[in-house]
Amino acid sequence: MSLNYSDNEMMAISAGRFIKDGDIVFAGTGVSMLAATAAKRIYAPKAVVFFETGGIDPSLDEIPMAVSDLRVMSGTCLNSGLIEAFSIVGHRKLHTIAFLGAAQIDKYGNLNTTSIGNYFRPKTRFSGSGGACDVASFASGVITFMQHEKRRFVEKLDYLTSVGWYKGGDSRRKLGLVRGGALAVVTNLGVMGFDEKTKEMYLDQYYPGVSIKTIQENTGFDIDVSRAKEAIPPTEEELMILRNEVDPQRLICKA
Amino acid sequence: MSLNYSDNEMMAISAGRFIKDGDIVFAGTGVSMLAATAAKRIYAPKAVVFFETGGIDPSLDEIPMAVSDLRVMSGTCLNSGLIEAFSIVGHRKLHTIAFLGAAQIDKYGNLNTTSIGNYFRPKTRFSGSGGACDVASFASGVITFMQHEKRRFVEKLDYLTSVGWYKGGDSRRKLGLVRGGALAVVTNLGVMGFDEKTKEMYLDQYYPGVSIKTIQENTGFDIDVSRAKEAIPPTEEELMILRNEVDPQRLICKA
Amino acid sequence: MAKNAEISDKLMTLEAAVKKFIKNGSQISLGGFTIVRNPMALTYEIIRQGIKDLHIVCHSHGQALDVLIGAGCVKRLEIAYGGSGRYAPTCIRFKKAIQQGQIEFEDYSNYQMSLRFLAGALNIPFIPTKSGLGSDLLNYEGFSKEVRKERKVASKKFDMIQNPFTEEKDDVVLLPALNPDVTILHVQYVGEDGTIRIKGLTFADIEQAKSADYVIVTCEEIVPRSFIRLDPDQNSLPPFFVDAIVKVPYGAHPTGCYGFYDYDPKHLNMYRVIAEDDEKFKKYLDEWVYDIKTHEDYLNKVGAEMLIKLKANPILGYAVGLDRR
Amino acid sequence: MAKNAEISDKLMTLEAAVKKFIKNGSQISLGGFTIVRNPMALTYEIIRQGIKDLHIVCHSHGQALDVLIGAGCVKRLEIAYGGSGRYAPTCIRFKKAIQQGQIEFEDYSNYQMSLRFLAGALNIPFIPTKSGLGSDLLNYEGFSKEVRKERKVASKKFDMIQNPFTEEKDDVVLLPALNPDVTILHVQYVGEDGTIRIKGLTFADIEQAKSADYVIVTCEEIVPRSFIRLDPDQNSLPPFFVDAIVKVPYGAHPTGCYGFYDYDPKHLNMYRVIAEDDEKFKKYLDEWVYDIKTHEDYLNKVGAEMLIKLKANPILGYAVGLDRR
Repeated sequence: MSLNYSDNEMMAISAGRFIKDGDIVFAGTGVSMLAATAAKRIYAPKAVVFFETGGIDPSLDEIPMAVSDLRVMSGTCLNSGLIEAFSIVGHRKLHTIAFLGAAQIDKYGNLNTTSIGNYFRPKTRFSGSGGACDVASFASGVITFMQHEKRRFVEKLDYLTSVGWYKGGDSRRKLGLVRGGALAVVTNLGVMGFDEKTKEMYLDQYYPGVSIKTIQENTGFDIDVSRAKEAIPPTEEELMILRNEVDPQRLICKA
Repeated sequence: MSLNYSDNEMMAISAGRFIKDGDIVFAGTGVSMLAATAAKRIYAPKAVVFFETGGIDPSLDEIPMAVSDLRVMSGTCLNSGLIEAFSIVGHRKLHTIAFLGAAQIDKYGNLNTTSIGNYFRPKTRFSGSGGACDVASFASGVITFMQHEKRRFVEKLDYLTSVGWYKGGDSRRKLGLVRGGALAVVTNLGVMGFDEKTKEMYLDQYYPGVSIKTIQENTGFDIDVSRAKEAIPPTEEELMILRNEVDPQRLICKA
Repeated sequence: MAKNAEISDKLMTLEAAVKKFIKNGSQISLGGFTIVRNPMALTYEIIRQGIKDLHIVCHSHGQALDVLIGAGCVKRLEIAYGGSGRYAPTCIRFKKAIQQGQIEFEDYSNYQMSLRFLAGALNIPFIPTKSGLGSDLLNYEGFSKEVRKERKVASKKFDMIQNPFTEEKDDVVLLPALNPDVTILHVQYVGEDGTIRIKGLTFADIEQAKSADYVIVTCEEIVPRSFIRLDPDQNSLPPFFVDAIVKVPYGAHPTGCYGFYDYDPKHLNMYRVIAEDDEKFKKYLDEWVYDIKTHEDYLNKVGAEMLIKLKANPILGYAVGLDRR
Repeated sequence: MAKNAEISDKLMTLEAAVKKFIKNGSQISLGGFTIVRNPMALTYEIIRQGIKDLHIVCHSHGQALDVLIGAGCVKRLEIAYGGSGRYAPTCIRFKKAIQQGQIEFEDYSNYQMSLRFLAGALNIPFIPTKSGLGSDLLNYEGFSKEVRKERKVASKKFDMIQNPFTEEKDDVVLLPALNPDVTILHVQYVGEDGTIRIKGLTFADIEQAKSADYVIVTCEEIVPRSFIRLDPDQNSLPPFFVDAIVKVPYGAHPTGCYGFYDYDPKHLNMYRVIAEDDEKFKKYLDEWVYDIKTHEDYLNKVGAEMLIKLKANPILGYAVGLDRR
């Protein structure tokens, strides 16, 4: 049987599968919020979803449209603030996984959410770091959501907002960032991992119906595809939970 | 008509008279708590009494026996914590007056609440700084309560816990403490001020029935008495409020 | 004591509060976050009074910031994030202003900005962090040397030192404290004694308020002293940090206010489209800001039907089932 | 979900909690302040288990600290204030131990210690302050060079640097972060979901909990999830910072617990006298610690009459009219 599902649904499910019970999951807006909530409802009931604004473990009966959404303050175990939230992300006692989005990514998983072109007079200005730089500095691992396009998977970022594996190898640790780094990149075409030693991006999973060649063509740098396997599509149950429980208003699932 | 009153009552009244409307008053235990509460009830109804533990403007229907007393948490405008409290003491926007006590004081109003004798193996160990050092660093002015004895008013402190005018003149400012300093010393014999220029202690008021000579004999350094005047004793109304409203259980007044 | 007697010297109109505390060139910190508890009524009044050359310092801001930039009130900006969640992942007028070189800007992260407010609140000149090591946040200074000499601007974006408590290499970033001229907040409750109570997330509002020279607060309700002092564990700020209080129900619209009303999806969607077009944006300002005489006019313009739709469920804190597309 | 299922792995006895998390030589931070919310039941259990060589880090502590020192559990101490308010302006066993050279000690101030916990909680290696400039707190290091090499001891008491954001002379003190092995707290409420709610003043409990490797919490009540999640603005710590939970009603006696019971003036006065005499103190420990088999025994020893006298007025939070002489 073949099921219909949207890109966002496949991405949310792919990312959600990385979450383990007990993980503290940092969620942003959009598909990242979908993935975090899905992870808790499907794979890791003991995971805790929280937001940089200070909302910890909200009931999320409706999906928030911003990290400051009133829905992020409802049924939580604690309503705090930004400083509290970021000190949680970096807490050595906690295993924190962060979901981020970005405009550009390089092969070491470094992210740009600031601007394209000259920094001082950019061609396109984006929102800026928000909490992304902080989370990339402190979390135990970062999973990034990307539209898989050549102009987004680039050899060199126009601006490095959030550090992934920096220049590869142990360069991140040498900066003084004692843990964390890019765990995976989840796109509309597949899932990328990072080599344990070189910290270079490789193709881990391609979605059903997507060819490896398509992924290579949409990546702006050479990417190792030797370890690629086909991704497991969402199950009926996963989709049902996603649509009926996580995003009953279909605000993000539909895209 | 002559009224009977205790040393603590005279001290509380003398100190309370320094408080102006709008002042934020930092209170400790004992006579300092009595003075702070009296100030608010008698002289400066718009003054705010608060405690280093984080209790701000409690109703103080009963007098607290410690700065952590449950009575410090009741009817407040805010129950916070230590960091909040000390950031209030030093807030540039606020005029904060602190009441402190000490075991030793020198002529520049520096205080010792740590120990007598060798620091590492003291003859007598006291409680330590608590918040005194912080408050002496940050408040707009400090009023210190002392038993007036030669061994307490000393040429050189055994340990300088809390900075007053440091070495006199502008030495306090040069340390990097941008405001504050010793405002007055209130003892069981009288009230001392500090010379505007040299910052040396002088006798400002002697209590009715106390001779200037007695004060000189009980002070371990030469003290300027040229500006001394007799203190105004507590009025009947002041005593009534102190006894009936501030300390109805007579826990501190009696001493 | 007569009702509100304790705060009679602080209670004032929007007009008076802005006139008294906000000048051309003031450094202003905005309360709230993206689409929640933005001090919109105050923002509109700042625009109406034609205040210019503001230096805005904020973490993640959406609606209030974007309207201020669009109305030409902002000269200088220190910011972590300019966006309105799903309604405008990047704020439109903010984006345009930077792309067209119309404002001086300096990028920080959310934690960095929050810590800078904390340092200001604690009255310390800087605060350490490890956030941003290796990032371009620490490679590019947005402000020029000339700007760095102006009042309320830090002498440098950050400093980096070796941790003096270890002999191993350990770089630590020092961030300069922020002490804005004025912090403007919209909150749920102010007590008759002047105590502030924010419900739901506080973001960095408390640090922002304590770091500022002056604080203007608009609120949904002024509540009895007996109420606000019954459970002081819940309160957010003591009275003495607040300099002006204005009661403005729905004062955060079109952003939300936990326990009172949701953000207005229709307005935010409309704004995103309009903000793209200079002419349409000008008309929007006329319609929603300049031509509004009183806050009652504003509420009538939003309309009773929408206000009721936005009304929050008092227990859950948001408008259940609101159409948010 | 079955009652307490969410915290079943954290719920344990006093005995198990101490056994699991506290070792000889552990660095322990004590919750509460002088005579309020001291984790006394945990303190007694530490003594009963014969734990030695503790390194205590605290701001202002009274009863729990003094009993631990008196029982010979403490080797090393970083402290701002050792006292029990009017009941013992300087704690007796603390005073004796220092005068007799029995413990290694290092003096800080309350703000300094609180900031050190905050730095630990924020995961930064140090935090700046101006407190203490010119004082002997910055002239005397209490710990020897040898002690400075041991685990959990800062490499130096403090550092002093020039503020890098100004060219004028501006000395700033840097205080080293604290990250104790274990923080022990007594609180009013723990939710069935593990959420912690402290009522009244929080002192530095929250920073202390977040700075520690492990946190043991004793509480007056375990309350339904539905209750603790209804108004999360009031909560103090999320579940994931807490490693062990023990329900111990009156677990802070003879210190007070806001909303539940007052401090016990009779006991505190009795203690001050007894603590002066080594023999009497030994007998006190036998009677109130070693010979106590269960917490119920302890409560019976305090006596129903006293427990009722100490009971707090639920609105005012303390025992109105209690004889506190």
